Amino acid sequence: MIADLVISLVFIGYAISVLMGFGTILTWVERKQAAVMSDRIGANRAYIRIPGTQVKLVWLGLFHGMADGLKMLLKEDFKPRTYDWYAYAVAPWVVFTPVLLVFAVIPFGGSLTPARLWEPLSAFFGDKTWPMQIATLDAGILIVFAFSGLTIIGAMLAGWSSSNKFSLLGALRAGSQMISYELVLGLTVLGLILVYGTVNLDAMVRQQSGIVLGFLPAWGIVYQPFAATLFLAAAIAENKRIPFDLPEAESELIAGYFTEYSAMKMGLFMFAEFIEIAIIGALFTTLFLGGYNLPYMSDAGFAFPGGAAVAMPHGAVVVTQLGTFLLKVFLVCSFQILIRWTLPRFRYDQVLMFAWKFMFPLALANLCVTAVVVWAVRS
Amino acid sequence: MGLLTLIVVLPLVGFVLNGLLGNRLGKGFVSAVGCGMPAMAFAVTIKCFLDLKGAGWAPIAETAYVWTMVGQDSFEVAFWFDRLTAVMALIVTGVGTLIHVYSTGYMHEDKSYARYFAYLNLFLFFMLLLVLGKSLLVLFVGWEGVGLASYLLIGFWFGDMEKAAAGKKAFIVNRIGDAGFLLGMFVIYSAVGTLDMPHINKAFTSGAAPAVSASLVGLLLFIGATGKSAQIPLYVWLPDAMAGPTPVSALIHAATMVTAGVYLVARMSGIYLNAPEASTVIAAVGALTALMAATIALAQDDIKKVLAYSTVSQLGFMFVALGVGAYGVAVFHVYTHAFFKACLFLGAGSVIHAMSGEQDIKKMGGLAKKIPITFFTFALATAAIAGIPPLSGFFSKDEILWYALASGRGGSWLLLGVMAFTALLTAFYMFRLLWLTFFGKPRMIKEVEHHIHESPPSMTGVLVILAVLSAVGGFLSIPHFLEPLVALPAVRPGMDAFHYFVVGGSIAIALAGLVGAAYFFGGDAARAAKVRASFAGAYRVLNNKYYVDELYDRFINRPLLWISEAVFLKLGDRLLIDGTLNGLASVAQRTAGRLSRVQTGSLHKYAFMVLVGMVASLVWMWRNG
Amino acid sequence: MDKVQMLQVLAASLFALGLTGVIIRRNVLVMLMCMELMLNGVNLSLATFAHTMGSAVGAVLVFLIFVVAAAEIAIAIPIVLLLVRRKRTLDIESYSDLKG
Amino acid sequence: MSRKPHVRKQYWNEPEMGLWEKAYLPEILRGLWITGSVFLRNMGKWMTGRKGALTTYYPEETRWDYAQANRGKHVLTRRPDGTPQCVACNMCATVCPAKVIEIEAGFDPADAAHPKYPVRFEIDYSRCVFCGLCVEACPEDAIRMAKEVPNLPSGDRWNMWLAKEELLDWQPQSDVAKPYPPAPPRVPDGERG
Amino acid sequence: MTDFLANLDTLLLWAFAGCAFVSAALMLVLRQPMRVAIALVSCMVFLGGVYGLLGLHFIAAFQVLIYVGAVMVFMVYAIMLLDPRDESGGEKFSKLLWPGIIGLSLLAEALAVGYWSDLPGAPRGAAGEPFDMVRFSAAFLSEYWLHFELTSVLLLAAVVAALAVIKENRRHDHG
Repeated sequence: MIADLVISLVFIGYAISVLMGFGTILTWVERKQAAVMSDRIGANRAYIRIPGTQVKLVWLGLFHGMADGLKMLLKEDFKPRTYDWYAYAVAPWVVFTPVLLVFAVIPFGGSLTPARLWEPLSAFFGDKTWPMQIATLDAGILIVFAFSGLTIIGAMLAGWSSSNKFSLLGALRAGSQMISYELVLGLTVLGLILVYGTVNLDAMVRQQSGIVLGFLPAWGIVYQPFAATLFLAAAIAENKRIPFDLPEAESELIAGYFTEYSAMKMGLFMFAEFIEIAIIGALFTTLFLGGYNLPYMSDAGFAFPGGAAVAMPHGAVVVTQLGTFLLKVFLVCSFQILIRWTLPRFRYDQVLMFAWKFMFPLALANLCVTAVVVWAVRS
Repeated sequence: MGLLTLIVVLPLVGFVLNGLLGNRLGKGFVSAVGCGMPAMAFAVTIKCFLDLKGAGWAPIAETAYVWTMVGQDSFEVAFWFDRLTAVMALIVTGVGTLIHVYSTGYMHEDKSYARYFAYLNLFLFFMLLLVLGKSLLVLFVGWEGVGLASYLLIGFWFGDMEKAAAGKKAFIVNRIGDAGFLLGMFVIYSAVGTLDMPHINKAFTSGAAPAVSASLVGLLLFIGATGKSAQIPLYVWLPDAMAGPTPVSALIHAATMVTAGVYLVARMSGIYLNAPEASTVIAAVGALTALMAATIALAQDDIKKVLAYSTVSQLGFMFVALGVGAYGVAVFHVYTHAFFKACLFLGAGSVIHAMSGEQDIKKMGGLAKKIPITFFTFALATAAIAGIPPLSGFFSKDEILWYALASGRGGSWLLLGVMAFTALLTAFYMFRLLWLTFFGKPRMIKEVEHHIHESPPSMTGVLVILAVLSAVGGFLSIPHFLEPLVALPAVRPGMDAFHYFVVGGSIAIALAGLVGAAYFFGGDAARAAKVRASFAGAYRVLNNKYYVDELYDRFINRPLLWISEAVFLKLGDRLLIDGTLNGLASVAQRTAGRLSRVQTGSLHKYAFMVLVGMVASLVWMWRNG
Repeated sequence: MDKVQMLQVLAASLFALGLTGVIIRRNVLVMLMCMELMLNGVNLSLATFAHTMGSAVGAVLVFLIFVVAAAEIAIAIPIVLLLVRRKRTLDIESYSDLKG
Repeated sequence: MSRKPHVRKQYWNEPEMGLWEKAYLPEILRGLWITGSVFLRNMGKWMTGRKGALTTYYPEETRWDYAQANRGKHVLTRRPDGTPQCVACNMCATVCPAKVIEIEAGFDPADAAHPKYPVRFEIDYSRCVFCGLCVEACPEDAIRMAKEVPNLPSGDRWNMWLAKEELLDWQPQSDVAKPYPPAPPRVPDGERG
Repeated sequence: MTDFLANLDTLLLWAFAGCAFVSAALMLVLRQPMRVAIALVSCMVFLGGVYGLLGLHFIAAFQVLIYVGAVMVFMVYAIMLLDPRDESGGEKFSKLLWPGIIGLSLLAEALAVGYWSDLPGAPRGAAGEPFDMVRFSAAFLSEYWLHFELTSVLLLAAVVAALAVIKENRRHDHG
């Protein structure tokens, strides 16, 4: 019982630190990657001076994220004279919290047996094995959608309560855009659910550990390349990033629904966006890129198609899986940033048209084709 | 997915692709899909046929999926492939493919090209469902589906009110037959408890089902067949159905769909073998239809109308064969008829194409030299339908005549006489058509004459193939091929001697028709005009199709209208129902006037009433429950 | 009072609160939301029974109620929008046109 | 309330999208390929220790392609005895359009030829526009502009004030245009450092 | 400690239930419609928590997904569009405030009487085994498909009705 609690706390701590770390680092990565893509140098000036010396740790400007956070914390918190301070105050949290909660159902590693990590631990943990996932729910993917539905409310509350026309416009845009794309998101994932036959994310990842056609890893993207594309696009639209950043389009709406926010409240919106990049990365990894699985790797170690095998101790396996997951997530995040700095913004009517007249039918068609194929294969 | 399912699904895929994407992707795509899918279906059918042969002719059954379960009975979408199905499926896919190819030439200028091919593929899908279905239910779905496709295609040029009306007519007349079919299905289901056709046949032949229902079922199903296969009294839709594009007439209204009734009766032969009364009715209706349609065809001037009545007449032949228990022979005639009638229709289409849309044979003539390929194929097919040996029509018609006389299940001299006379008429009006169209002096307008040209190879090629098939098709003895499945009836004692008499007679009849037509319509057809003048009254009756449409109008439509107007509307509806209701309503109104004070218009009060009611009922429940 | 009983009581009180809300509030939108609350109460009751009995019936009903609620709101909100367009107010007392 | 139907204006160069463009994905992939390949190329350079950017680390690194005529820093010339040539006449300060020069004049009775001299001569580089008018205005050829870059970024704007001491680093040897004062006596090549 | 952990579920359940009740009660007294909406959202989310603790995870997910993600978003949208802050002058409660409250108390009493007389408690004896997504889906699609279909007809009707209402709207715009 207590062991469960400890493990849970460890996992929660890991998840929060991973998310926060991603949130902080991505703010820097975004700028740095944009710079490298456009032949610039990018953020490179923030440093930490070791107290008492003149040694400045620059580390390629890695501390910019921290500097940003600090800046936002210390800024003055301007509040508009609004008619609903409560909604105004609650909105950033409604946006921020669900984003964190989504990570609860994402498996970030295989299974963990503390006793096999280090012998003395067995005194406390026994021989029990835990899946590396905060909440092993049979409704996994549904939870993700449920929570992402919550953020819509937050955005709309924020825009409405700011008593600002731009904010209101941003909120209206956010509402309709996110609902439209959530539908597409759900439909694309349905195809995947058909393929895997489960909604449990951990089970999905486990099914992706094998090999198809002799050499390809049995990842979701192999089965559903089309759905993967649609999913990524819809997820980026959910996150309101370029090319779908109409709710906060700077050139039209200043900052959209959070125009009237300042200091850390505004920081929460930004932070939520960056964490959601990581969440999308994690989801995409889990659903389409085999999660924590490396090709040819199992709990025992590597087993290559040729017959060669490398045994690995439990600790190494755990670390490899954690590392694999983080690396994949990071790569997907980096890809999202690449998209953000490549594509121009849609027009607002185009965004909704795109959702309803292009992606929705495609997702539907994908679902139908998948259903037929799955039916044909299974029967 | 098994092969049988594949056969059915392929045209459906074509329908979906053409229907959804056809307009965007251009004619090349439409043609490729529209012709490719039936061709693939044909190939798969051949594969199935070979499998069937390899399996020693044991029927192949395949369940695509379970549609629904009601109690213990499951209704499956299941397919069944035996000899009969094989013949029908090969005809449907083979002739269907050819006609698709022909259509690419014929419909090339039409702006609804994709829609046309989508409908055609849809028709093929339903037809295959009909032919391959294992249970009556699947067959019925196909049955209704081909009706729908036929409706869509007859009314294909729905901008023209007359053509749209023809589509509606076909649809509605078919519904009457379908009502009989449905009733038959209900009776079967209640008697046998299943709709699987092999089961039903077994049940009836083994006598497990009550014998009294066999004739009833047979008649009810036959009503359905009269609708679809254009027999008296429901044949009136078929001539009007010529409003559709000509390839459609060839495919649906000559080669495949109209033979569905024949197929149904042949498929349910287990019932009819035990229903002599129903069989007699079938034979009688078939003979009457054949005779009547043939006489009408004598006096028609529209090239497609002549062919349409000829189709009705030939269907009558098939039903005579069914009525005398020679099911295999009926299917044989279906098979040969599919070739030569498709060829005739397509030839007619080619003629119409050449004549820039003109269909009146009085305005044709002398086309033989201008469109030689069409002429040769048309002439060959005409000879085939007239029954000139050794063309295919000769064999099947001869068999029908033979069994009309000799079958132990209702053959008689009277039947033979009627059928022989009809055959003579057939030969006569077909050669009349040939003569008026292709020989003699050109009677068309100058501009039209100037434009006459041979059709593109996609059309003539198909014509040639079909002509060859209708020439040699008769050498394949379908009745003996089907013998293990549906046995031929025993020959009446003492009739064997007449076999050669019948053969010789039928040859003589065919030649007589040829000679007669040549005599009357040769040159400028002056002799025919003389005959027509002396029989003007009869000619008018025939030309107006015995006034059947008018009779229907007078004796069915008007009384119905009168009854619904006078009895149901005025007496029943206005006086009885409305009167009662009005009385009640005025009472209610007065009461409501008082009660309406409760209606405050305030939602709150309504909700409060709900609350009070809920509390009251809860309290009552706790106290008394 | 064990947890099942507690949840049933909660369900009942949610329903009652919703009904009361419909009676005593004037704003159309608030009344609509109170109706949603009533539906939620029913849902909770059904879900509790489903949990207690271990049968899927309750859960199925809950699902159907979800769908019905979504349908209801999809019609109700446009109607409210239309009403407000006509009379420029959300006060339900202004809409007593059906007074008999 | 009648609404006019919205008619979108048609332009003469209305872009026409083919099927390929309408399919979105291929074109998007093409764009991603372009940016991605730039990213990877630059990243590869960074990884292998080369520089993967066109921009410079500004204060630490200056561009190599400044124009020959670039004059980015003021210098005060000196007399042979080392004192500034400036006579604190304030002409440069007067003509300066950005008003960046501040001179505080001093009086030196010991030097009869140049009794006025600058006690303080400061230039605020945070505002200087490098127009060169001060050089034009100077009657004494006391201020010149050198081929340098004003490499003065700093966290504190006061660091951008340069005082007389920093401006007096004129090296006559390097000034080919006006070797003034006269070149010192030639020293053999070997002894020059 | 172990004791506490064993009861953690129950404690959380009570806490969520209490919060849901408080949110629901707040709905009656808050003036601003948007705050009522927030209260309702929080009530629904807490109910979702309750479902989760009961082991009905997917119902919890759908509670949040459909109620909050769809119904309440729509509601918030409507509140945003209708801009109800202008009617701050209106009375908050209807004329039936006191009858309503009395009715509520009556209802509560009736329910309480009924509850304490014969309401079944926790499962006694044959406790139902918890059913998972798979079992639920199977039951849903095999036994209750008719209901499902009927509901989808209802949904279709709703869509049509909503469209009709909007059309009405348009017509008035033009006229």
